Amino acid sequence: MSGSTTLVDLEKVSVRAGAVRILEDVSLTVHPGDAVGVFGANGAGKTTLLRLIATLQPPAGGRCSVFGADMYAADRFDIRRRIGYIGHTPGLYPELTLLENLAFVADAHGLPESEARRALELVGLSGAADRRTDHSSHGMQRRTEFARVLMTGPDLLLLDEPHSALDADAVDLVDELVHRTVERGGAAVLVSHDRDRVNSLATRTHEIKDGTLL
Amino acid sequence: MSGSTTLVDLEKVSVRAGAVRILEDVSLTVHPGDAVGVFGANGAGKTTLLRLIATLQPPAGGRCSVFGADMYAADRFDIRRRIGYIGHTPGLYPELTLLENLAFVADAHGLPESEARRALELVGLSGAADRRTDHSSHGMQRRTEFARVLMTGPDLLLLDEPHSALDADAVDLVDELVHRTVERGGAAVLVSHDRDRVNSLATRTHEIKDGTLL
Amino acid sequence: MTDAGATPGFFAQVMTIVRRDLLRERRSGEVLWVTLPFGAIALLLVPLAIGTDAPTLQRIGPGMFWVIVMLFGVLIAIRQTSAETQAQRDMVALTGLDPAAIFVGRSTASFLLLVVFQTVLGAVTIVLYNVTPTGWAVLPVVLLLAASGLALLGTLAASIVSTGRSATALVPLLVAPLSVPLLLGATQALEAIRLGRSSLVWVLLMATVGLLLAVAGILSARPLQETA
Amino acid sequence: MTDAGATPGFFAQVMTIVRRDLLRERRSGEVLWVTLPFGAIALLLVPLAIGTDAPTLQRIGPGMFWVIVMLFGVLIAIRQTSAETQAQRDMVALTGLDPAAIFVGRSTASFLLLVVFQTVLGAVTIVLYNVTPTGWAVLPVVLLLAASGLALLGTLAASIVSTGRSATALVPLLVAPLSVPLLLGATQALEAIRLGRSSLVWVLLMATVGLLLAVAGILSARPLQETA
Amino acid sequence: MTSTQHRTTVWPWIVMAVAGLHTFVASMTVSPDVVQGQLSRIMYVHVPAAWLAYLAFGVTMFASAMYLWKKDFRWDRRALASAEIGVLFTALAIGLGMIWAKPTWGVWWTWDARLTLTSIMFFVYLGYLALRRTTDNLDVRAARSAIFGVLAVVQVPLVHFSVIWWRTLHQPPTLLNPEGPAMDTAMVITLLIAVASFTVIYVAMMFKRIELARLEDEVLVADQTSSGPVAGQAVTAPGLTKGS
Ligand code: HEM
Ligand SMILES: Nc1ncnc2c1ncn2[C@@H]1O[C@H](COP(=O)(O)OP(=O)(O)OP(=O)(O)O)[C@@H](O)[C@H]1O
Ligand SMILES: Nc1ncnc2c1ncn2[C@@H]1O[C@H](COP(=O)(O)OP(=O)(O)OP(=O)(O)O)[C@@H](O)[C@H]1O
Ligand SMILES: [Mg+2]
Ligand SMILES: [Mg+2]
Repeated sequence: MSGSTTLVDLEKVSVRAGAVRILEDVSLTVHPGDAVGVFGANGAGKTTLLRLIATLQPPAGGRCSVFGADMYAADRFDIRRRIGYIGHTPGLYPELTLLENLAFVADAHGLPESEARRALELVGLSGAADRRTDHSSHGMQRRTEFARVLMTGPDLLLLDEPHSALDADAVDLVDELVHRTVERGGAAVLVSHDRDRVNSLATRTHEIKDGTLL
Repeated sequence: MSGSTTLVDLEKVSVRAGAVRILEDVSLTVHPGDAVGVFGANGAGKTTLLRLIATLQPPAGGRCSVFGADMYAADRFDIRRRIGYIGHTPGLYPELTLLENLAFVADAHGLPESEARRALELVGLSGAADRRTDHSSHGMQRRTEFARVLMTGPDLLLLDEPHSALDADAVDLVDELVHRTVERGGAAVLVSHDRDRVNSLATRTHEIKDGTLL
Repeated sequence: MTDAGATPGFFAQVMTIVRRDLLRERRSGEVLWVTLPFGAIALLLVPLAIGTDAPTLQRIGPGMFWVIVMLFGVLIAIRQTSAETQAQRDMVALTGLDPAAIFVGRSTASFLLLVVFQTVLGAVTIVLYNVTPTGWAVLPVVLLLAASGLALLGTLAASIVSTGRSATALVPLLVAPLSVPLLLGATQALEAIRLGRSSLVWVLLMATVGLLLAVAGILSARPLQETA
Repeated sequence: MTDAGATPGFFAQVMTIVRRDLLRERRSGEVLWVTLPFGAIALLLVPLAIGTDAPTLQRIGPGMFWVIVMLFGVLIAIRQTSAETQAQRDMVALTGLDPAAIFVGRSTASFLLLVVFQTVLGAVTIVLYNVTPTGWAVLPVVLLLAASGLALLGTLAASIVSTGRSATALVPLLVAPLSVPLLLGATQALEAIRLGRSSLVWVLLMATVGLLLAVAGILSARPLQETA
Repeated sequence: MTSTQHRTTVWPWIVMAVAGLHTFVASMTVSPDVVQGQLSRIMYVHVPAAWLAYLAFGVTMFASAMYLWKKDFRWDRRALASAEIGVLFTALAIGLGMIWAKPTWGVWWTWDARLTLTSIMFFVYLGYLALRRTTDNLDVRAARSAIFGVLAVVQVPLVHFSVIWWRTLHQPPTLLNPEGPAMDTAMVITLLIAVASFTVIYVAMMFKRIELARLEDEVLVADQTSSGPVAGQAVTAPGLTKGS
């Protein structure tokens, strides 16, 4: 881990689409060991907040830094390697197999293919490693995303409705992933509509309402 | 409602992808007033079962009928109008607004555009009716799908993980939809990983395991 | 809510699809802003590549026009299918629209877009290649027949392909042989006019091909959907 | 699992992208089974459309070849971007690959595909148009320069417009002007050889354009990603 | 909007009027060309318009490069202003060329490398302007258009040398000929006067356009910092009771 003591530091950040305000004056600090839950109604801006932290959504104003570096000034690709983000929809190539999708990410991280296989095993997909992604069920694709994040071992975990689409066995993956990350001195931000599950996981929770974080 | 007393009648139906057996010897009868819950692990074949009933997935063998008509011999487009299916991913056109997407379906069902507006109001999206679909959040798109099904008032409801992506206010939509349909003499099949929610809704439940329905 | 509305008639269903396609085009501007400029640029590049000898250009001008119209016309006609997701296909299927109405609606929308495409490219050809259009009576007929033939062909190809997933490969192989009679009909009809001969047989050829495609499309629409 | 592996060097990152693109192409077969046949069909249609007069065909053959290579080459080079989903873009961004390496990798993969494309279409041209290729020493150089220029151009244009969905519309407008020098260089170099003159200046023109595009692409990769 | 009162500058309008008049007087007083007669007077607008378009696009390239280097929005606005004026001048050159072509070549338009490439140049910079419209995000807009603004400039040498590379109808270089100007001295001087006046007009227009661009950017920023609607408020709890 880096020497800095804050992993995420947002200060009065706003996100807009033209005149429409999506997020307004959002401030959030995440320290190592934190597991932050974020709740909010549909369309409140939860996904936007996660993508902002993941350096995927440029802010309209305010100061934001991840791992102590200004995330929109620095060479982002260095800090991006340390972020583990799982969005609403799986970002996999449908024509490749599950293993090939993971192997690409492993390759980009300088990891051998064996790591990709091992990660698939961890999420219970060894048997389907060579199945094309578009021949795999929704839950299998979600599991593959978890395998990707397990494989790269990020310091900052950003999970968007992580429990959805996972079966009873697989929901434990979420806890597993969060615990691992937090134990190694990382942190997690979890967005969810499932308050019970997240409350039991999170060290603190926030609510998004009217574009601001409460 | 049609005079027939079974809405869905599957008899030893199997579904395959090449040599891979996805479903095997599945039999299922759904009567008016039934709300059937279906559980199963990731990749078990739940979505495949729903798409089979929705006449979207051709069977490899067995007999299947919906509304008393063989669903793969007859002119399916007549029975399809009476089916309300919500899949994993929203089937909306991203470049159209939410209202335009609904208006297309209304048009196809011979309903006026005002019905589309009213349906959007029912799911709490009046304020976002003119927002482009790709500028709407995941949950807003899911809600729009519920609006579509509310609008067309189907006799057979097929819901694939209906609770996911909906916020605390909107999950009631699922109950509402199921109750409405069942009250008018229709039926519902619900696939979910959320056993508690479905158990409270369903009149009976099944489990899919190793390609067969238990 | 209300009980389902009355099932719309065939024509109303066709119009539903036409409206949808034109609205989507208006929002995405794909034909207008991508295919059309690309086609025009193609016409511009040809003289740069093959040299600038005016008589040659005049000679090949109409031919180039037709080649570009055929190639890009197919792209226009198959545009919807290639980008469609499974979820969108499911949604359309469950609207219960008659597959034949969908076929006719899609073809009609493509036809309208192709007419715009042809008109603009035609103007570009006339200016760039110094072609003097002849046969003012027959020319519009030929253009409309070409547009409708291409629209039908593209829609048919797309609907055959959309059933089997990996079969996109088939589109060119399917379209090429079938577009040859259209191309021949169009070029030969205009050539005949230029030489003062009767173009009737060529116009009839195009009309026949169009008719065959329409019949094939309408008759195959349901069976194709059955296997979807 | 393990702590993250060591960050791969620039070249390793480039190879990661090249492998991914070629694997995706192998699985989807888009270039091989759709673009290539379409290009070949275009070459086939031209003689049908403009009439089969051997000297004319021979005269316009090389030019047609270049036009088709340019048009379809652009389609090949932008193929990845147009179909990419937001989720896939996010995933690639978070791999932390250097945007410049991504640019080089994509261009390289497109270059390899374009070389195949050119080779096949070249053979078709020779057969169909009865063209005798001359300048065996320079020809491969010209072909390789054209392929690399087009690959760079398409990749760059795609990355300039990539974020906005409706902006794909602009790709042809961005690509057309910059492809003119390539087209000019390619045709004029071969013309010079045919006339027994030196083609050096044209080859140099192409090389310069390619170099400029490479520099522009590499330098702009990060700023473009920063603002994504 | 900001509270400061914006005083619009007036002098560019005056300069434009004077320079325009200057061109007109000069081109009308010179004796007509021996071959082309009175028609040759079109040249004193056609040619400066074309050259100033070159200059404008050159400035766009320079300003774009400067933006990429300094990340200063003033350079972005300069690039935009120059490109827009360049498009205007290109249109002028094409329009006058067409008017000139009808009596001399007998057609409004014909296939000719310079004509084709000039119109491609026109569309390319229209594309530049269109590219700027694809986003409201100032940084994104500036970065993208700057990269394109640098690359698009290859059009200029292409148009200029097209008459040499493709030997076609259009006049080969007469004034900028490597072997010295092949033109009557009086005509050369008149042409230079016209070019000078056009340059003055260009500079004046630049001032006006940059001023306008600054205001536009301020409006955009104001719009993006004003309290517009909150996205999430469009979504409410489902109104189920109102249904059935
Ligand atoms: C419609 C079409 C025309 C267009 C688009 C056009 C475009 C241009 C352009 C871009 C230039 C600047 C070239 C350079 O110096 O690099 C130019 C220069 C010139 N044009 Fe045209 N032109 C057109 C028609 C004509 C006609 C009909 C004539 C006269 C018969 C003409 C005569 C000239 C002359 C004399 C120059 C100056 C050449 C020199 O000194 O370099 N143009 N034109
Ligand atoms: N073409 C194919 N080849 C091989 N297997 C396939 C093919 N198509 C589907 N399958 C398999 O069929 C199975 C059933 O998929 P389905 O989407 O119905 O699962 P599911 O029960 O809905 O799972 P989930 O809970 O993840 O949504 C999956 O294991 C999938 O990999
Ligand atoms: N271009 C845009 N124009 C207008 N509104 C937009 C635009 N882009 C996004 N929005 C709005 O921003 C809001 C935030 O979206 P976001 O996806 O972050 O919501 P969310 O909290 O994740 O919701 P969900 O629970 O449904 O996933 C939504 O209301 C969306 O409609
Ligand atoms: Mg969300
Ligand atoms: Mg499923």
